[in-house]
Amino acid sequence: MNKVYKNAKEAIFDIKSGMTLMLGGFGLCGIPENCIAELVEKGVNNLTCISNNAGVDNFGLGLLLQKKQIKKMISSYVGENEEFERQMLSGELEVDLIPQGSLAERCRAGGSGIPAFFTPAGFGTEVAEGKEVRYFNNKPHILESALFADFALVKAWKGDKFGNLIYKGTARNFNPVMAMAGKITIAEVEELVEPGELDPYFVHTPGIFVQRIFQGINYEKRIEQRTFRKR
Amino acid sequence: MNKVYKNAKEAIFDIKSGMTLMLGGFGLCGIPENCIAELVEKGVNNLTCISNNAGVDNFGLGLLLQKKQIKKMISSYVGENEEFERQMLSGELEVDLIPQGSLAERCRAGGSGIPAFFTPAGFGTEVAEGKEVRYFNNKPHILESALFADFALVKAWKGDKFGNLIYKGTARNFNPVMAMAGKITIAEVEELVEPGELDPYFVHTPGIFVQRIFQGINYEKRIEQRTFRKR
Amino acid sequence: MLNKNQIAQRIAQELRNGWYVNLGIGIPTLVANYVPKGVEVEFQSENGILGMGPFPYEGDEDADMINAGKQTVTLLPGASVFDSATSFAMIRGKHVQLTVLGAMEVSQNGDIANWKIPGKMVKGMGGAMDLVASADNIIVAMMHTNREGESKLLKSCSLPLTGVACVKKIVSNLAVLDVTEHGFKLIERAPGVSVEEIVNATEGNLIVEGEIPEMSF
Amino acid sequence: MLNKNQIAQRIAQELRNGWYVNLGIGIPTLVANYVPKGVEVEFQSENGILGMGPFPYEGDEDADMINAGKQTVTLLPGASVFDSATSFAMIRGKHVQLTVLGAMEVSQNGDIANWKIPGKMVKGMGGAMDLVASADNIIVAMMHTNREGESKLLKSCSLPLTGVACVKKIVSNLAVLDVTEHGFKLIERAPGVSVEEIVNATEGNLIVEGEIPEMSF
Repeated sequence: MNKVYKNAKEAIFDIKSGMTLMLGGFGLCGIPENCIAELVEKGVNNLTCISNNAGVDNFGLGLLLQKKQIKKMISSYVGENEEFERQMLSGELEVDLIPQGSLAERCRAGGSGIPAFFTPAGFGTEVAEGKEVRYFNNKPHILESALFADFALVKAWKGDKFGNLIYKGTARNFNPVMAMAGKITIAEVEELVEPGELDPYFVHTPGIFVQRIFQGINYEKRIEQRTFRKR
Repeated sequence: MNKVYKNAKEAIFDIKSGMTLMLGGFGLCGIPENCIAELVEKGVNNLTCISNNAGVDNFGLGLLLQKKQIKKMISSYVGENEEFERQMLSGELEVDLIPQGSLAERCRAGGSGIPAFFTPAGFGTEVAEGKEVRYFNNKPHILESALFADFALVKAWKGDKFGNLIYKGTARNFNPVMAMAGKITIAEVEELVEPGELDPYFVHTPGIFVQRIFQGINYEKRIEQRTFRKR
Repeated sequence: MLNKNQIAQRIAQELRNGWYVNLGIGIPTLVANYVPKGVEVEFQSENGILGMGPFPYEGDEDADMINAGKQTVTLLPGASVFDSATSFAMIRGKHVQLTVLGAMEVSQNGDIANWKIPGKMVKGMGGAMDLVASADNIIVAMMHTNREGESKLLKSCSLPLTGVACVKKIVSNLAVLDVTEHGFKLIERAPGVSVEEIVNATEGNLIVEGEIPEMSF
Repeated sequence: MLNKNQIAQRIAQELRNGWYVNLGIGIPTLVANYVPKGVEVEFQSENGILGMGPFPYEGDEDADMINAGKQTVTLLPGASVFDSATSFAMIRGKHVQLTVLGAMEVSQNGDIANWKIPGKMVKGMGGAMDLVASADNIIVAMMHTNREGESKLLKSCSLPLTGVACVKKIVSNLAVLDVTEHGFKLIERAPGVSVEEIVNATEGNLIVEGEIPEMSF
């Protein structure tokens, strides 16, 4: 059950151009920094990236956008990124925008063997175009399908050699549901521990959802909006 | 946000005959003992009970069955209970048997605003009768609908006054998904603590799903199959 | 005429004890500063917080603790943190009693548009579509008119919709309005704003019945 | 002829390194006792355990730590505990590589019946329907015939089904059989059991090709 890889380079060795990736994180919080850096280094392109956001111009997924490695983004919110907006409006980048709750649930569904479900989100909007509408309890719902990825890249706080993960604060966000939906899920963690060190009653992502794990380095953990009170 | 009630009697004061209840637990593990005892005491009947199991003859939901307070059971596995089998085979008790995974997911769906979803479980069996069948990826799936309850009765290890809950070991089971699906969810806990005592990163059931909470008493926590090794 | 803080303050008067409340980015975020005395509410942030507190003290900012606007925040005692699917289970499952969000346009039947200007601006809907499709109680915080002075309270929205027939109440810089079967119903005027000004700033059908009180704080 | 423990032991030979395995109640539970040396697997119990260990030492039994058979169990280092929806997300989502369960009947196309005898016995399907509908790799542990000596490996099942065309392999007290397009294919004989005995005990179509080896432990 030892799933440990040495570093990002070794863990993502078989990610190829044209593949579909899920990347955890909300804004720049809880993103797989090491894997993203290695994808830039590796130069794979034509990627389809499923991620709630697209990073900022010079960090997170913005780094892959700069190098034009992304063919298509599937996201819910892509503000805060001028290069993204430029590529999208010029037609260089395909973009599929999805309500945030539907995005999360579609990832969970992909990992849970649920091919489709009904949700009220997006009825009567562009999002519903071409989708089946059905009324439940007199309220319209649309049918949304499961999402899958060749690789899911997630970032956790601590993880053990079996792939069990815990997340810190709101860095959890999309990471647990994406971990479920990857054909191969790669977890990068701030601290790699021995099996038995994580409390089994309080594991966030059970190891069964994780195929590879490595201890990341040099986390920048950039803050997008530093807001504070004076003491 | 103080949701604390004094005891089971006060917490279930408005449960009435004919209502639909969800009850957490798997076998006798993690069942709301105090609430069940009080339902017996109160004598409400014609209940529809959604619970993975039906207890044993003289404990758990078996106590309500003895008193014929249950009109209908919605469960996945009802062995280990002779009175149940007698009432069912004689037609006194309506029984809706549901695959365990579909039962859990239907509760979660009820609490999550998802009115229906597709699952492969039960295709080609009695369970699929009258249900829509659709193929995804060449595999048949059936459409299952969300479950709801007037009251969900759950049992947790610790809880705070805001309704945040954590569970011990496998006593978690159906409790978190049923907590989500109750119009009113009543949590009984072994230990009631102050807000701030539970680690916010490791709460199992966020308080938003719980409307009432009380500290239970005299937990028997009966073991159904005591299995052990010699030292 | 209300400024942004006053809009937030007026909305805060709608809070009720025991409610779970989701505040959108912008003016809605400010509502948290005006919770009336004696009213206890918990704020939900859709990136995964229940019991969100104020900004941290300077130097205590934690990159791993942000709200849906990506701002560094804190947790209050009794808070909990969870994943995005659980967060939207709360929202979609109607466990959140009030949603406050901004809008670019609202129509007289309660349609809302706030995520896209075709060919010009596409930020995405974020969690807004889930919020407006599910919440029973939606208050929109917005300016009554755009920079050119054109009404943003319309007969029908011109921009791509975020949700249909969902907005229940609007608090603008000029007025409080309910969205009713027959259109916008004027409830209160902002201090110093006349009914006529509100009529002129509202393109959609506006119902004015009897004396319209000035709002008080 | 194999006893229950030997059936479990033969099934254990099918385990592969790194697999997550769900063991049903009865004979399947015994498989955990025979994991071959050098093979690391983790056992999933559908009530919410990954990394299930052996029974506790006498006196250490914990009512809050049971398996799907309601037996008191322990956790191994690296285990995790979760709710029922997450447990079946693992199962339905094909994260479990092998499911071993019992059966009252199996048909030659891989249908399985194990949850109900109409008018007589209704225990319910528990997690079996989810398991058989989702698992790519299902081994059935069963007796080849019932107490009356009638075959339980049939042309088609007479009892209400648990799942259709899902069983891949059967290990009975008499033989190991694969379920193929053309019916049951005999792979191995139990020690001391002749091909003829197996033929006689099998009502469904049985394919016997070449020499059938005796199983070894």
